[in-house]
Amino acid sequence: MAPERADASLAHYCIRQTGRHLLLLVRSPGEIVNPLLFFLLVIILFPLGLGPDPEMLSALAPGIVWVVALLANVMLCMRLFADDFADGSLEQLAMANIPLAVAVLPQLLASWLASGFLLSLVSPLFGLMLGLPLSVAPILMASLLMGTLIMLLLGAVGAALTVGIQRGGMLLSLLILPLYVPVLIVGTRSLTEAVGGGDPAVALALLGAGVTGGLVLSPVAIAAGLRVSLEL
Amino acid sequence: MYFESIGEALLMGGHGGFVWSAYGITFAVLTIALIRPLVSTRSLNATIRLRSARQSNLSEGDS
Amino acid sequence: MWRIVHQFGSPPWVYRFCDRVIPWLLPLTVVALLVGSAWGLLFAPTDYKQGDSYRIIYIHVPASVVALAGYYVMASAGLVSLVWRVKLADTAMRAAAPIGAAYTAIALVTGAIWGKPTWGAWWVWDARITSMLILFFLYVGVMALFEAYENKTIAARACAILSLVGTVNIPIIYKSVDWWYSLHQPASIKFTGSSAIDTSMLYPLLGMIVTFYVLFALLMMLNIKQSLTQEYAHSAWLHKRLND
Amino acid sequence: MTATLLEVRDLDVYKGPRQLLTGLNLTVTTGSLLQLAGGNGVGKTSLLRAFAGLARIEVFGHLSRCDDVLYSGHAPALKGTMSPRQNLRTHPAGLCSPSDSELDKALAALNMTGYEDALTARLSAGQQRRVALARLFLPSARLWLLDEPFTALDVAGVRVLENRFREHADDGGAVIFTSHQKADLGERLEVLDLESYRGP
Repeated sequence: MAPERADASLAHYCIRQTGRHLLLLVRSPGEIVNPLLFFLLVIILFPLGLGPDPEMLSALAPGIVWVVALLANVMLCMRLFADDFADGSLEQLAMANIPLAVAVLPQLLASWLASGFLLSLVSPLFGLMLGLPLSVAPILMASLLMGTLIMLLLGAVGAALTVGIQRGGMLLSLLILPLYVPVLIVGTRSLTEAVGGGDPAVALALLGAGVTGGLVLSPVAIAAGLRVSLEL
Repeated sequence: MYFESIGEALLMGGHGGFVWSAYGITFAVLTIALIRPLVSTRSLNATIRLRSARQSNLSEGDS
Repeated sequence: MWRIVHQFGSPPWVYRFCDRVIPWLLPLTVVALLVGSAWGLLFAPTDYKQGDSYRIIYIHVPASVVALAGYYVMASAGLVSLVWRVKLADTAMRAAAPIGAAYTAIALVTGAIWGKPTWGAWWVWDARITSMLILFFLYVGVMALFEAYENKTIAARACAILSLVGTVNIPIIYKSVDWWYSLHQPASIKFTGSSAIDTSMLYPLLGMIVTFYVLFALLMMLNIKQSLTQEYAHSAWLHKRLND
Repeated sequence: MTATLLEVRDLDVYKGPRQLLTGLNLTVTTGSLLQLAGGNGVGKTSLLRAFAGLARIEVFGHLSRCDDVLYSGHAPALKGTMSPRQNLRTHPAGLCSPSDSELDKALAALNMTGYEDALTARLSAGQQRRVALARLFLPSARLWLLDEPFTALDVAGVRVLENRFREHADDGGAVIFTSHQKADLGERLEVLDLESYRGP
């Protein structure tokens, strides 16, 4: 029936699906801009709430940046599979003749590029507002780059399990916030070490381990979660 | 017993309030966890017996 | 080519097992609980440093230990239901979740009450207590997810997946909280460290830990029997069993 | 050469506590056209999703099928912000991407020429339905599992689709579809009435 085609390989499929999701995100910019806007707005709240004193702010800055990045990620995960579930694309993804755990990776990569990646690029600017010196910027960007990817992978598991439930947003945050605790602790630690002149290598290494572990393990859980949601 | 009198056991050198309240709460929670399924099972059994009793007289009635 | 295996597992056998075990295990556990508490409360000697408030460990430590073990019991039931599609494993998982949550709540409350006389604050950001708090939210997450689905068969599958994900993350959470705790808090406050504790204090503690494990099993059996009665209310074997 | 594409032995399908279907036995070979009939709520869609592998938790018994399957559900799986061409080229279930000529031929068969690059959101429901069905006119899988393929199609569309079904069956494929009205596919069509397998 369908003749074996040169571009029938897995790699072409993943590249095509990543392109598809990036195109969809570009075509509906709200999906990209929302987490970034949220990140900026909430960061501004802290000086207003805690007072403008630079010393105090820069002492709290690592924690603030990371908590806000975490919350932005939770918001992102609430909409992660919602549209595809509603219009039937998720069903078709499960019908592709390849393991669902692999088929779901392109969408995660595209979502991360459009959110976590951009967020970590922009974060030094927000850090300045909180008194984080520019010298810390590379560590800030590196830790957020990895941290947002881990949080997306973990959050996607919760998203997969709650996509079939109406008003699953609150439930999603209840499911994934406990899983975010280690990422928050290690991420904030890398920043505090960097600000304090210590050595952030250990924390960054742990984040790296989190990324590799997450990339290997969570797609399996995400695929299982999606199959459960597709049963509804 | 380690304490000379019940009064002293209750007092526990000033910490009695904390210790006994902790035990009280724990036993309260465990009792609830123990009683709830028992009561629910008993009531379910009652409805089942009632329904099977009604079915048997129904079958006697029209046989 | 892939295929689905037939479902197996026999509720009547489990129901009969619970029916035989509960009548003698329940009184035995209650007595053990009372004896253990009395032993710890009234007969064990006072701690020279903390005074009598330390007696709370006889319920705080067992509750914490079994609360953590309970999550793994729930997750393994979930694994069995996920891999071998045994409907009873779903029931066991659903039975374990609320008990584990209750144990975690007890551990948190008794920990807070113990903190007050010992460190003067109701809430101490100690590594153990913080991890226990996160464990509590993991339990609540599983129970909330189960309630969110109308179709309970599918809900059980979702909860099995969530509890397995939780199982993988618990060691990571505990280690990261310890790491966080070691940075911000000098290790002076050792809540439940493995400090060498005198045998006269140790035996009641071990006795209570065993009793809490047995109680966990008993509560699970009660919950399993309850949900089997609910689920198989219309089945012939239950009618026969209840009437003779 | 007729190969078995789908085999089912004493299949039970549940919906929560309720048993929808019980004791279903079925073998679908190449070249067969099978319609799943039965009233609303008898479990047509659930059974089709079980065949597709989308419903597994509440399905018990023996079910084995070939891996080369195309499933089309109620939802058209089309993205409004993309054109029909982009939708079909990057379809999530399509392991290989159709070439432009195949795409134009498929859309032409459903007389959608001229709409290849319009925004799908601006097309009418009927047109979107045709774009979703265009997958059947591209080189595709051997076993088709189609849920209500004839809905929202005009008379001409139905006839085009029926011809395609016959063509696909002659090419060594098979079609299993659910439908309310009787499909005009002649005597080759087998109709499986699910009422006779209804659970207790």
